[in-house]
Amino acid sequence: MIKDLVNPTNFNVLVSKLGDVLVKALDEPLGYAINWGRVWSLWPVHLETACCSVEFGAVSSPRYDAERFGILEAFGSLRQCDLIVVQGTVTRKMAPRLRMVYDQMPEPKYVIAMGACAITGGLYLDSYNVLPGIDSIVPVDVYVPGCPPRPETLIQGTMLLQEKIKRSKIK
Amino acid sequence: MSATFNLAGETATQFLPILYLFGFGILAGVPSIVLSRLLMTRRRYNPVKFLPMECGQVPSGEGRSHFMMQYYSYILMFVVFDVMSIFLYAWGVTFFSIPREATLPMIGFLGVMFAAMGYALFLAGRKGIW
Amino acid sequence: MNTATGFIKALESGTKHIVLKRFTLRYPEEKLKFVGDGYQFDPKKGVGIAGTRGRHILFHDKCTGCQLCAIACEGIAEAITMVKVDEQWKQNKKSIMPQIDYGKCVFCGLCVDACPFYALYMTNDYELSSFTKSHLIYTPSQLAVKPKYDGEVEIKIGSRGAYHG
Amino acid sequence: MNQPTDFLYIAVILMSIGIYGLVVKRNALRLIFSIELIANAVNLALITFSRMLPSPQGQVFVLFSIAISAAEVAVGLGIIIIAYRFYKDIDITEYKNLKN
Amino acid sequence: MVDSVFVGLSVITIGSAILSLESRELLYGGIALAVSMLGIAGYFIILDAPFVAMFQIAVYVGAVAVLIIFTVMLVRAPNTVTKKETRKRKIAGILLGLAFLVLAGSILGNSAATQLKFNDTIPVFDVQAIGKELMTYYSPVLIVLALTLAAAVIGALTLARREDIEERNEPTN
Amino acid sequence: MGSLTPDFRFGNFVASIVWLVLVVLALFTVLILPIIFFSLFYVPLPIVDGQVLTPYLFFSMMVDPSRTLPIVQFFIHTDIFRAAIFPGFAFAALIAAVTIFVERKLLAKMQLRVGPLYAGKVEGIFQLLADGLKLLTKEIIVPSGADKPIFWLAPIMFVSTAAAVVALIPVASGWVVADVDVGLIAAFAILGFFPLIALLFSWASNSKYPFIGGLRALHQLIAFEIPFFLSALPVVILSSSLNLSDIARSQNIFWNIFILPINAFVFFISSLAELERIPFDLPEAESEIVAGWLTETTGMIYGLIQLGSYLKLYALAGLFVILFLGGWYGPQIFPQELIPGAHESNLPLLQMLALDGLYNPITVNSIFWFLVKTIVVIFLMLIIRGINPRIRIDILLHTGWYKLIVLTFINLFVVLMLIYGGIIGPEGVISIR
Amino acid sequence: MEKDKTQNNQTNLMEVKEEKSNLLSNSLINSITTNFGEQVKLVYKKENRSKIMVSPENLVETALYLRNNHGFDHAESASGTDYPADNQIEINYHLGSYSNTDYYPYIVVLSTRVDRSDPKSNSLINIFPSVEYHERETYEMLGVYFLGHPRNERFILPEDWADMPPLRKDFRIKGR
Amino acid sequence: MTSLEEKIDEAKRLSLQITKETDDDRLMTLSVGPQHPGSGHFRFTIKLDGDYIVFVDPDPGYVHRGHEKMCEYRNHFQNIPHLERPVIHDSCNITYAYSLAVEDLVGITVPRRGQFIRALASELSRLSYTLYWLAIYGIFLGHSTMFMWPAGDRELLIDLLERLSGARVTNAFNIPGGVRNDIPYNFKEKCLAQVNYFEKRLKEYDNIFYNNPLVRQRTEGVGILTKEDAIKLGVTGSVLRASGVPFDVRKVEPYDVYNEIDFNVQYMKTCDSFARAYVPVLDMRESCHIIRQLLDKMPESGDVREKLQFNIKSSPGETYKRVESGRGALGYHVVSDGTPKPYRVKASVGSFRNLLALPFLLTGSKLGDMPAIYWSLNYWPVEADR
Ligand code: SF4
Ligand code: SF4
Ligand code: SF4
Repeated sequence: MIKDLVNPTNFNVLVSKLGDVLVKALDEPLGYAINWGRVWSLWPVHLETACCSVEFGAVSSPRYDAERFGILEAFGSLRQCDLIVVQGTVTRKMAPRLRMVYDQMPEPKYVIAMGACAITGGLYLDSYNVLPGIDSIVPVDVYVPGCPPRPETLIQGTMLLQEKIKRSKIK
Repeated sequence: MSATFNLAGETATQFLPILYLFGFGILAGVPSIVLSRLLMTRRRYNPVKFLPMECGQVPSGEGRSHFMMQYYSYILMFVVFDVMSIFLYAWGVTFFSIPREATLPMIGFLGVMFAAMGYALFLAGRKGIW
Repeated sequence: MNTATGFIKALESGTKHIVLKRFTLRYPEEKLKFVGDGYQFDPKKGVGIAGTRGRHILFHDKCTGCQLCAIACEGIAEAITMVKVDEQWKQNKKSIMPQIDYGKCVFCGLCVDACPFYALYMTNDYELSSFTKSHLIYTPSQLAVKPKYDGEVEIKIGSRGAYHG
Repeated sequence: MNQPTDFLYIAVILMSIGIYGLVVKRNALRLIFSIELIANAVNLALITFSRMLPSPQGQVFVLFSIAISAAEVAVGLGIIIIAYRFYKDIDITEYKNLKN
Repeated sequence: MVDSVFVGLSVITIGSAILSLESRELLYGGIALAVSMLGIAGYFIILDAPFVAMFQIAVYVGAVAVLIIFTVMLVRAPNTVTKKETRKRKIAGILLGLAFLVLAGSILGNSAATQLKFNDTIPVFDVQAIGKELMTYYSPVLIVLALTLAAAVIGALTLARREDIEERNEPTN
Repeated sequence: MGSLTPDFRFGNFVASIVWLVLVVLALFTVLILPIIFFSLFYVPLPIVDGQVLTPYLFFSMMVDPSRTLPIVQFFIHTDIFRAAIFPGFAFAALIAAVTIFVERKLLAKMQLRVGPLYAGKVEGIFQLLADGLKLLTKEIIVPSGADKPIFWLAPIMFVSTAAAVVALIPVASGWVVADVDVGLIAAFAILGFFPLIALLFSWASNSKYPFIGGLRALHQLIAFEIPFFLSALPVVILSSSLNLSDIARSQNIFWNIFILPINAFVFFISSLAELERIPFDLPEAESEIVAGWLTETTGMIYGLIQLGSYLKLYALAGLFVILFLGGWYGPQIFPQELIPGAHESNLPLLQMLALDGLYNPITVNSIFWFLVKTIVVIFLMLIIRGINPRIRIDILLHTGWYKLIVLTFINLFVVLMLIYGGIIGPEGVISIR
Repeated sequence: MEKDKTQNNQTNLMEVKEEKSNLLSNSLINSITTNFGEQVKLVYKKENRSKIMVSPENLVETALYLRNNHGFDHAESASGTDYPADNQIEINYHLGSYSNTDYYPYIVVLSTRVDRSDPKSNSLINIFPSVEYHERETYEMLGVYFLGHPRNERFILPEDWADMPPLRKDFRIKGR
Repeated sequence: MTSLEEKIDEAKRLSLQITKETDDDRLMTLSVGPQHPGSGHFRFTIKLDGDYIVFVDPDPGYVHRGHEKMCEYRNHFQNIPHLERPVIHDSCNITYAYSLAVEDLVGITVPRRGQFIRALASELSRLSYTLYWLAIYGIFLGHSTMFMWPAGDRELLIDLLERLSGARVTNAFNIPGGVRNDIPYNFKEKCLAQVNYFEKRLKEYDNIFYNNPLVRQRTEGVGILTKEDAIKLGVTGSVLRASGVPFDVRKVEPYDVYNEIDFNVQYMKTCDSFARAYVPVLDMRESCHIIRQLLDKMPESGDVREKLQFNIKSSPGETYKRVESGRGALGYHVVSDGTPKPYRVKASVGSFRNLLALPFLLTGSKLGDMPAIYWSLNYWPVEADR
């Protein structure tokens, strides 16, 4: 009897129920604070898909210094990251890996499509190995056009993402 | 408290605060993990997520493989020389309260250990260690 | 001793940089100053005029709907589509003007080179990020708007290193 | 409680656990665990006597004992590893001839 | 208070000692052994031998347990409970252990040791006392110990060598 | 910066906070206070200032500020205060937090950048808070096939063990959580837990990169433990004690670093290696093994391990100060009285401000100097990070085993010779005591 | 004035260079034709470039000769061109020299034509180890099978590529 | 120093021994990439025996976008934007090579001022490429400051390129017939000031990186590629020059104005990772020198671009033109059938040629050497995949 009650699934249900209650109680007062934390601590995955990675590197260079926004580009493992910046072309070979990286990241996670290639395929509209945009693979939060986008544009895109996070619910 | 045996004597009370701090560590750790489990975003079921991370690749082979660095010998050496260095502390504390001649055996101890360490390092420096 | 001097030199060089001026451009508050108003093309001389290649600006009173820009772009990104506009211009009989999809455009400027009537320029505006794809498509009327751009920061080189200001 | 014998009882219990392990287990690593348990039981007894008598010599003995068992573990594990390489197993009944 | 500390330590020590032999996974056995050692170090502390206790922790947890756990990871025998450990053998083992327990326990219970009491009038031996003893009376043992340790480390290293791969002579700096 | 969207008003946020506080207060008075009062019957109450500290007295003291002082005084001399707040956990955690922030800013300065800027309006001082809040609500992923108990327990053990080391560090004469006679050895013994935790955690993750990282951590920590031990030996010889407070006291005239510079150097290098900081951050080498043994850490597990490692950083810097930099000794710069004349004044408020019995100029001075020295050491550790690359595992082992150990041995003999030559030691030319 | 002078010098230099390169290519071509006669065909000869066409059977021989006697020790690239009209695939090796200083600027295009329906060619991997990946890429992109190459397999394209080799002319890309 | 064959033999013997002894038990297969901080857009599988790498299998193609196929459907001008994408931070050199090839097919020469501006742009872009490469090399060795400084100083040159061409990296500036536009007002002074400042910064790199004993330890004597092996493997660029072959296309086969420029080919003879990491820095010094000469000798005025039709037709034939890019010789083999669109374009890129040295150098080295060797090969995965 007790064993039936206290099995892992029940426990998980209990935990999530408790979490729900807690979240409901805290959403108003703490939601702001937690979202604020998420806004200023976006750690991007180190996933380079194509040439836009050059400009992504420039974003964290001293001139543009993404660390001002709490964007640390020092994370090796995708398990600690919140943000994928899809840095350009996603080829057919890369697509499953991109999806895998997205899947393996912990919630909450955000996606920025950087560059014309990531948005629509860009230059490679007729290439045999390039996907026309990444919407079909991962849900995209912000589109940053350009080929490659200027670092300023990417920072602007990140600021848009921050707006979006601020407006979102914490769970 | 027993009259004959002062268990909560000086020694034990000296060490108790270390346990306090250990407890504070747990007090800081457990609630934050529990809280984060409660607050964390509900996971959507996703079979891939719980696979071990392997650079966006579907993992191949076991995670805990039967793997051995070439530097096993250093661990063996550590076990022995760890003992040695703590013996040295027992000597170091008493250095000024024992007669000078009494240092000689320690010099002998050091000499033997140093020779052993030299030979062991020579052995370990060779690459064929498993 | 080489080792020690190496470390000391590195340490000295590292600590020296702590007092140098910081190179960072504080982007949302400061913006770069560019050469001119943007990339333009002089069809008479056949060369461009140096400038930044940002988003396009379309002069409705000059565009003749000749589609040359769309043809140039065809082999690049197919970002330009000719769309019907409501306005009536006498040089533009068909009333078609380019509409640019910035989700595709690669800012190469070849369409500007192709336009024989000075109708298409590129401006200094680059802040184009958006939440949706459809907001990236700029219709001719959107393209006609001259973007406001007020960057005035440049790289300066002083005795304490390079900085922006 | 709080008599020296209490500590000695604990030592005896540990020792009998160690003996049980030595008899039952055929896994070389478990044997090493058992040996360590027995050594520790002895150490505990020694320290109890040292506190009881009182004399620091018991503590000195324990220092030596710990040092020796550390050395023994190093050698023992070295042997286990080499045996594992030959037999792919750490069960000592499999070790028919260590010469090979 | 004291009793509770003593009882707690006893439970931890003996429980993890049993666990170290009986746990299904060898790795947990290793961890349990380390915990058992920590328990013993706890006894040492309440028996006023802090230096020995720290020595115990540093050597057993810091070195021996690490080595053991490392070896466990290395060998990773697929069957930790082997078929050789038959029921018969187990019963025999338990009986033998119990026999020893009863024997030693009864000897202890009937011996003069029960009459002994802890003497808390004398000062606690600190490191100085141990060191003095070590340096003076026991100095020959120290040398012998050094030789033993030296022999052990060299022996262990010689054992761990691979004969089948000849040396790749690469320069280490 | 972008403005807040209309549905997010700061006022709303404040209102909801106020509401929450009201609810909590109500609950407190209705439910929790009675429970506390009932349980007080069974708890022996401490005696403060000659009176039994009943709750009634407690409240009356709260109301009358001049009477709170004795309570505070009483409180700060309890063990629990020391362990929880001042030289203990909260203090160390605060220093760790400040260290993280300073590290980011300092590295940024060295790299001609700005570093965190917008989180928290002024120079990004709340960056760490933001990171913490985010990590708190991040999903924790336990990889399939992971060893769950070890996976959950290891980070907590990491923090606790790091905190336990902090307990041994004295910040002023008598201000230490655990004044252990064998303090130095105890610190070493506790530090010996870290390789085990790293190894177990990496094993528990059931993944390849953590496993290699764990093995590397094990080898590295072990290789540097012996030079670490041995470099502190001459200090022990000179002060004839293992008690850290005694060791610090023995240096009130002469700092050990002037006599034993090589040992201090070896100790510093070894503690860098123990901390797994660049140039010894091999267990977390991103360009080789992703994130090393932290590869599978998510959310708060990662946060805890970071917290632990910065606590450890503080502990080791403090140990360095105690062993080599003369502990808390330094010129007296604090005045005898905080506010001159307040002591004799008749005004109760002024008397209170004098913090009679709380303000001890010598202790405050000690704490100040200890902090200054610790911060200098931490700074050095941070700067080293900025200018060096990571080294290779075999070079690292080689450095640890072949160079540093030999160096410490040589230095040991040098010290012995100096003592026998009558240069240092109790009867030496440069007398320490 | 001075400018003119430099320019004059320049042109002189150029002429000298041209002559030298002409000399070089002449000697190269001569030695090849004397050795192989009709088997090799000179396609073009430009400044510092010349292209020779051999039949697939003679490919290895010629390459060996070029390497041993003229010091062409590496291949800058190996590629192919599809000629569906001739039903042939042309394989080009751009051979350069690092060991012979005279031939530094020189590049010999060694080419051969194989049948398009069953493209097989001898691999030059034993003569120029540097062609390993180039040939593998050519196999993948044009479907030319290199006899003697250890790994005629997928290299750059996705693992699940099931279409025809993409650089064939009849592989149409979408929309064109 | 073992030769190529010996080394390969040794690797084989080693792996054979290992497989013989403990089936696959001993070896651990690690996948480096594509989501790996030490790989870039690339993946290679390595097999580890303890700390030693015994087997390497590169798996490129994560950014294969089919440029060569795409070229066949676009005319020469439309090819420029997509051809420069493989190495956007070295775009001027790529387009330079392609333009040279097209000009050779069409049979035109570029106006003299245009030639100078072209060379200027390509030198600036070479500098910016090398700095980016250096930044990554720094972070691969775990030296975060060495990431930041080159990445920051690179912005100086990017700034110049932006003034010149209007885009930060994808310049599309060198086109068949010349350059897109004339240099802007005040460019020369700015360029001189920034390049001079940049040259001063190079000394700091020596202080913090190249003379740092730890960097030396990690790179010196690591991944030795002897001259013979380098020639056999046909590597190019800085990798080749670090192995003691003074081969630089700008010198041996000067294109456009390079025969008027006075510069030395920098090479080193130590053949190790350090040499491969240091030769680019020497090259950068030379580049600064070249830029100053170019600015000096540039004609004050004149045409910058030969006017060509948009759909320019080239005569049938084929050509192979190469330039020295940041990664070494970069050649374009263009076949034309007389239509405005090329019949076949084949790029022989430095990265793809240097890739061959990767398994060769990594086999038998330590895991810790992997980043030091891998990135010293001056390899840009996007270019190799094309
Ligand atoms: S958008 Fe442009 S720069 Fe970015 S990946 Fe695509 S082609 Fe490269
Ligand atoms: S800039 Fe280039 S891609 Fe954009 S519309 Fe013009 S031609 Fe097309
Ligand atoms: S913008 Fe220029 S090229 Fe395009 S349709 Fe108008 S006139 Fe023609």
